Amino acid sequence: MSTDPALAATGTEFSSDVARELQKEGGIGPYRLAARRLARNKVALAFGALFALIVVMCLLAPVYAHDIAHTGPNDEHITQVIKVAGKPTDVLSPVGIPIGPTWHGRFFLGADGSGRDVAVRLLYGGRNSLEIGIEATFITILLASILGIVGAYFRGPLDGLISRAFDLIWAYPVYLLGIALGVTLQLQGLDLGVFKIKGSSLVLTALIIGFVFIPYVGKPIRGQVLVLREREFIDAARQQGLGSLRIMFGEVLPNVASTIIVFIPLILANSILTEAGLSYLGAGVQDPNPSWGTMISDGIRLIPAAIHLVLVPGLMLVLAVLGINVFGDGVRDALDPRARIRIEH
Amino acid sequence: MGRFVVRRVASTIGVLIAISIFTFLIFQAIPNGDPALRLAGRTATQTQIEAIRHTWGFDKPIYIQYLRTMEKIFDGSVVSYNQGFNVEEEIRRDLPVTASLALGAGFIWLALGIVFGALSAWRAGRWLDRGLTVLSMIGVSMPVFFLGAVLAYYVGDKWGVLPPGDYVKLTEDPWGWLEHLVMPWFALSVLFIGVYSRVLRSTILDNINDDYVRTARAKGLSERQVMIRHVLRNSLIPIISLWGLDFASVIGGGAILTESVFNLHGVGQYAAQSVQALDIPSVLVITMFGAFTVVLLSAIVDVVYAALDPRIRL
Amino acid sequence: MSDPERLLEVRDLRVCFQTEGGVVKAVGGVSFDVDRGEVVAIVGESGSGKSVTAMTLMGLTRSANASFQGSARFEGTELIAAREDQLRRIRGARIAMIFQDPMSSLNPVQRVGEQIVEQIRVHDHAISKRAAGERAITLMARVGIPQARERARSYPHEFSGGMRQRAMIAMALSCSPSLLIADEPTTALDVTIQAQIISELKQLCEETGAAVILVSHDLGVVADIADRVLVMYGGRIVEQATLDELFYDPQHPYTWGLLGSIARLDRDRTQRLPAIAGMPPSLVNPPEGCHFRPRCPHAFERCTQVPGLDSRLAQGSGHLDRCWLSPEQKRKLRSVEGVIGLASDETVIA
Amino acid sequence: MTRYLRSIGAVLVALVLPVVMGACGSSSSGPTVTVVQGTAPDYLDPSQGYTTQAANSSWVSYLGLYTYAHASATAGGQVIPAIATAPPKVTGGGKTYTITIRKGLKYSNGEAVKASDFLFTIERAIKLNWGGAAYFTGNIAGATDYSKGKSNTITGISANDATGQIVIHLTAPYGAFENVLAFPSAGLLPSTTPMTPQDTSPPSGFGPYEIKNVVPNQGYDVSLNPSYASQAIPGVPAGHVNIHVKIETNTTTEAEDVLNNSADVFDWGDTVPPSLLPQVQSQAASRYASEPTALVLYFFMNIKEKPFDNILARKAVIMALDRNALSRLDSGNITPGCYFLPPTLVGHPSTPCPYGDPSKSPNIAAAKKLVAEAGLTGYPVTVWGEERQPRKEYIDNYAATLNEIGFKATTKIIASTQYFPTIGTLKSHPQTGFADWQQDFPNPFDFYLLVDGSGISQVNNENFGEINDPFINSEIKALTPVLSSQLSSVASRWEKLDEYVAKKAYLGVFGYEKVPKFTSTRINFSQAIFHPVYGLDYTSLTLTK
Repeated sequence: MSTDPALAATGTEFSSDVARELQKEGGIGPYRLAARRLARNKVALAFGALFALIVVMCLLAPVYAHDIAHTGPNDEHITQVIKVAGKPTDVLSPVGIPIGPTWHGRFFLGADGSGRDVAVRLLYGGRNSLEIGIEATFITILLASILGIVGAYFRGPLDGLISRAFDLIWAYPVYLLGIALGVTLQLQGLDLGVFKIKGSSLVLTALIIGFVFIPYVGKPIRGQVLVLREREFIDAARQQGLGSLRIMFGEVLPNVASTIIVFIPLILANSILTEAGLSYLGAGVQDPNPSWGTMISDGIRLIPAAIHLVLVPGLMLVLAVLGINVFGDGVRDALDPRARIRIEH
Repeated sequence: MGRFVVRRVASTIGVLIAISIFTFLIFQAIPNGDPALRLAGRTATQTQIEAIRHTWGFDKPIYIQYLRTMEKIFDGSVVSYNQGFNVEEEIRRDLPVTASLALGAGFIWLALGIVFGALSAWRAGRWLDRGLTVLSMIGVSMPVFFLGAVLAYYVGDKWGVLPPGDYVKLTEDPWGWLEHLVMPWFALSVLFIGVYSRVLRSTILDNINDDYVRTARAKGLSERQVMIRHVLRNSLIPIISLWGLDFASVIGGGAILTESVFNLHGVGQYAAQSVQALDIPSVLVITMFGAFTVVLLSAIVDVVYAALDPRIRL
Repeated sequence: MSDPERLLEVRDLRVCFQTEGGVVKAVGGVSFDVDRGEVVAIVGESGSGKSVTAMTLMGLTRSANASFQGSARFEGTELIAAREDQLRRIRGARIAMIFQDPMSSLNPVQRVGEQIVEQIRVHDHAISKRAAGERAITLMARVGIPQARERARSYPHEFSGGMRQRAMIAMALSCSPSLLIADEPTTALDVTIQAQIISELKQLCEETGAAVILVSHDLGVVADIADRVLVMYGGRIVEQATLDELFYDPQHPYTWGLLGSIARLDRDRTQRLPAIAGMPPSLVNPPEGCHFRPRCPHAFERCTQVPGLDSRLAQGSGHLDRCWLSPEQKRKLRSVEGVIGLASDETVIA
Repeated sequence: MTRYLRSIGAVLVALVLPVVMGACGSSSSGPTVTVVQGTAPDYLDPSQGYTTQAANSSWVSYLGLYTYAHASATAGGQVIPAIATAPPKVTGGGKTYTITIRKGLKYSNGEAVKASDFLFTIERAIKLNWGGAAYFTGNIAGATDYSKGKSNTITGISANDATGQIVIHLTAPYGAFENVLAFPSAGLLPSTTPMTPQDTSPPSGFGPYEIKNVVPNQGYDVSLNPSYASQAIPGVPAGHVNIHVKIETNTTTEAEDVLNNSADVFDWGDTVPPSLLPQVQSQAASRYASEPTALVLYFFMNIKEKPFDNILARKAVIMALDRNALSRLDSGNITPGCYFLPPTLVGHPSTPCPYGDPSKSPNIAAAKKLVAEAGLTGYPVTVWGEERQPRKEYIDNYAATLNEIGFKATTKIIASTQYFPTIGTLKSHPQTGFADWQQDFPNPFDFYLLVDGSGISQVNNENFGEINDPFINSEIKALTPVLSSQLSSVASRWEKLDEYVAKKAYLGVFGYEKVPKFTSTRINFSQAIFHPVYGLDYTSLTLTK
């Protein structure tokens, strides 16, 4: 690539090259530059704010439950009768059809098939979905980075083993592996020696999702490190007598950091979607804990009488994931204008 | 080419063996997971359970059980725990459904992905691009079973435009086949259209700045010719290979959610049902079949890739 | 304009790019002429605006964030303001271009022969595919590609660097253009191949009568072929002269620096080659006055005013420069250790 | 390796070829009606099938020595002779059954029905591990040895083809043995039937129908057996229509199909989705009914484990159960109740429930007081449940109730297939959880197996509460030998026993399942019989026009 800034002809590319030039001149770090670029991307910021808003709303779930809806996420009001527009109405009709949105404090978004307040469950469900998404992302990113870097750095049999393991996981369809692990592990929980995870724990679902996505991040990181390790500065570090650990995490890691950062929102969005999918297939969050996925799948049963049970959590899920995706796209544009990094669904 | 084939066959066999062992082991971890108990039913006596254990070979060590199951898979005689059906026949029967879903959806998502991606890149930064970007972002943010359920409700039940699910055989009722599949095709495609249009857009924007594109302009080619003959053609190469892998994963049972929500008796739904029923033989065969299609199609993709991009050596 | 020998007249050409870092004034008022059959070299370092100038003539810098001023008349057609379709008829047919990196400048997934055929057929709709193919093979043979018939079916990556550049030349000459713009045609090549390519290029242009604008950062390359040289710095022409004038009587301190940094056979190899100290100027916020001022060891107060591109030599020849120093001062100052060069604080090892 | 490659190749080739499955035509005359089933039968081979979906077809396709009367309600629980000429002659203190078969009957494949086919049929059901085989091996002398492979035949059965006489020796008197003989799995099969599962092409049998054209997980035909009409058994009508069973796992689609007449019969094993119920009740009132069944729903409480070793805790639970809420979770398909024996069965007590009217709101306050009294407030309880709608909803509700009355309940939900094997493993020590029982045959004895102290076993346990009460045990022992046909004579004793169980608060019974009888307008609804054991009777289906 030419270093002559004016050589590149068209818009986007041109600007990024100039930025690189500027950065050389002015000594602005790549991350500050990216932050500056991101700050100019109003659409990405708006969607990021949308996501933040959803997060805040979900965090405020206990307040809403306690002060406005006066019920918990798992409290059932099956045989209760409440007043809607002055008329007493069953929360759950004798044949089990839940009340629709009342647009008032109690049952603002209606009740679900077990007479629980949908609005309250929506917020608590969001907490669970987000928690799983964040934990899964953490697991994926952590393990994928370590495996990718260590494998590519040392090469040899260790790398072979890691690559084969990646291939193995990668050859499964995501949901098939997810439900296989989900169904079997939920029956027994997971005993990792030091700590035990109960079958009904959210962490277990997060762990499964995190595990499934490892190769999708690990492979690109490994590829990048394979190139990096041949570069001069790594040689130099080696000749200085730096230890492998120091080189891997002091020299290599910072150079793949932008790739890792780009993957974070992608994996977060995909984890949340996968959680929903697994819950739909009965291998995700366990009842009675709500999550957006379980709420949708419970709601599907009551279509067509109560489409709101599907629409409410579904739209919330789409909005949250959309927020992450658009914001993440902005982050990627800012860090990696050539958009070389992508993930399979 | 010869070496490529040998290498690929070897690695395929390796992956299949590994995947079968891994799948088998996943299900061994179930507590009280003795399949004999499930098979025997609630009122079975100890004698009966013993008998079942013996006939199915559950009294043998795990590796023998594994080897016996694999042997049965190879000679095509493996039957499911649940109803004793021949698993391979089941897959063979489910495959036309999955293939119908994959072919139609694959065509739609490839075509629309290319059109949207190309338009988006062509108008990069303009309103059309922004609109398409938002659309594709919504597409990749949409859980397919949510979209499917909502579509089935509105388009299927409420407005009655299309049937809300099920599969009709192409050989029996071609029109019904099409009618029943339109919604699943669309629902399954949405995510991929989003992904493909984004990938194509960025590939095009990347290639647009390549030197050979400048050369093409300098030759006096019109903008359209430059875009189609050089930029688009070169940018499609990675899309085609992506398509091969995604298509393979759908064929191999990856469209679990779509098949479930539209009640299509395909490989994916069979997979989901088998896993939930803890039916090890079926799950083993399906995962191996899925992995095999993925590995096979990725090999084909590599060959096609090499044909499209002469720089790649097999 | 009325001169039939005059092929190209560039007048006060300015090119700006809107970027997120600010407005980049890539070319800041450039004027020059090219006569038929003449070889004009544009020399300068990265960011001097030489490539932008060359590509702007072809309309290759046009984009949403670029703006242009001034004019460039080529064979009676205004290029800068031309509509895209007008320009397209000129590109490749009347003005052809050769780029720096022959590897990336050829479409990697198209056969070399096809790429030449494409060029021929886009300007000659009547020619059959087969005939165009034959012509491509002839052209390839003519630029010195052996076994041209077979090689036409090869892909660019199967060619060596020199062969690729030959293929580029064959492509460029395929429609017998009257102007060939060669943008750093040999930079990416081996030194031994460089000379070959340059001499072949020269020979081919003489045969076809095409004029050449040779863009290079390397005065050594230019020396073999150019009739006239334009030295650019910071988006402006700082000196314009014939090849001999420039080499034997350079007027601008920047030119001295360029000359000083050429590795010359008549110099001791072990001797240190002086490079010009400092960074090229920012094109967003260029220094006031003479752009070279911050790097010029001879700068004085007057340099904060922009010197015009004038003839400052007694003879009143076409030898123009942008430096306030008097010719006498220049003559004195440019001699460093007995050869032409720019006095400097830093030196690098060759 | 080569073999592997070849077989994969073969699979692929076969996969690529278009697969055209057998079309569902029927050779027999008569109109065809479509039955939609939400769940495929477990097996269509009668020697294996055990689910209601399987029995629905097989009890009219494989007649045994005895069968049930084709009538609704309690009348349908009556065992009548089918291939046997008369009720069995029971001698030897209830241990010897002598039966003679009708002469000249022919299977659908033309073979003659022989007395020795009975022996073959029972052997085959044991060999193929029929889910209820314990009814044979547990009762017939020599059947256990046969199943263990110690003997080549069942020594307790002797059959004389010439006279048509069959003598069965039991290991102990067993009053419900006639019911056992009426199982579809005891439906006679020709001795030429292979000793291997025949699920995709079920064997020939004797009966009004025959099962054909099986496409696994998609459907099968239950066609009129053309040879039956001429040799019809009294009380077993020949049937009027051919049946095509279509598997439709989406119950909404299933119900819609029947509602808009694109299918004719809704599977009684499924529930009409609540979202469609209002529509069904308004648009199809004349062809929809909720029929009571002998399926009891309860929460077991382990009396060997704290806190339910304390009767106060159990009483509190029974008082606190919100049966109306539980019913609404099942679209209103539960008849609230507190007794273990369902109302359709002989032995269901008529006295009021000991701990409050089950159809009224629960007395939470009193229950809470009881728990506090027992000093169990805050005691942790794990509630086991199965991952299936609405059963997991029951569990959520139940756990909430437990919490309300002072326990600290958490749920443990297990995949449906694994649920009963898990809680049936004694060492899992389930404290409490969901359980149900659907009768195998209409005899209270069939229910009391589940609370029989001698029935507690390490695996496959059904007495989840580990109830081992001497009074219950002795009553069961005393009532076991009473023949089904004399059941009414001991009705009051069963009632007493059932009241006792309720009073001791051993089982948290919350009600009995109601099932849908739902047909299209094509079907003559009022004449269609809803059989108490096998559901909608195919032989009673007729078209309105």
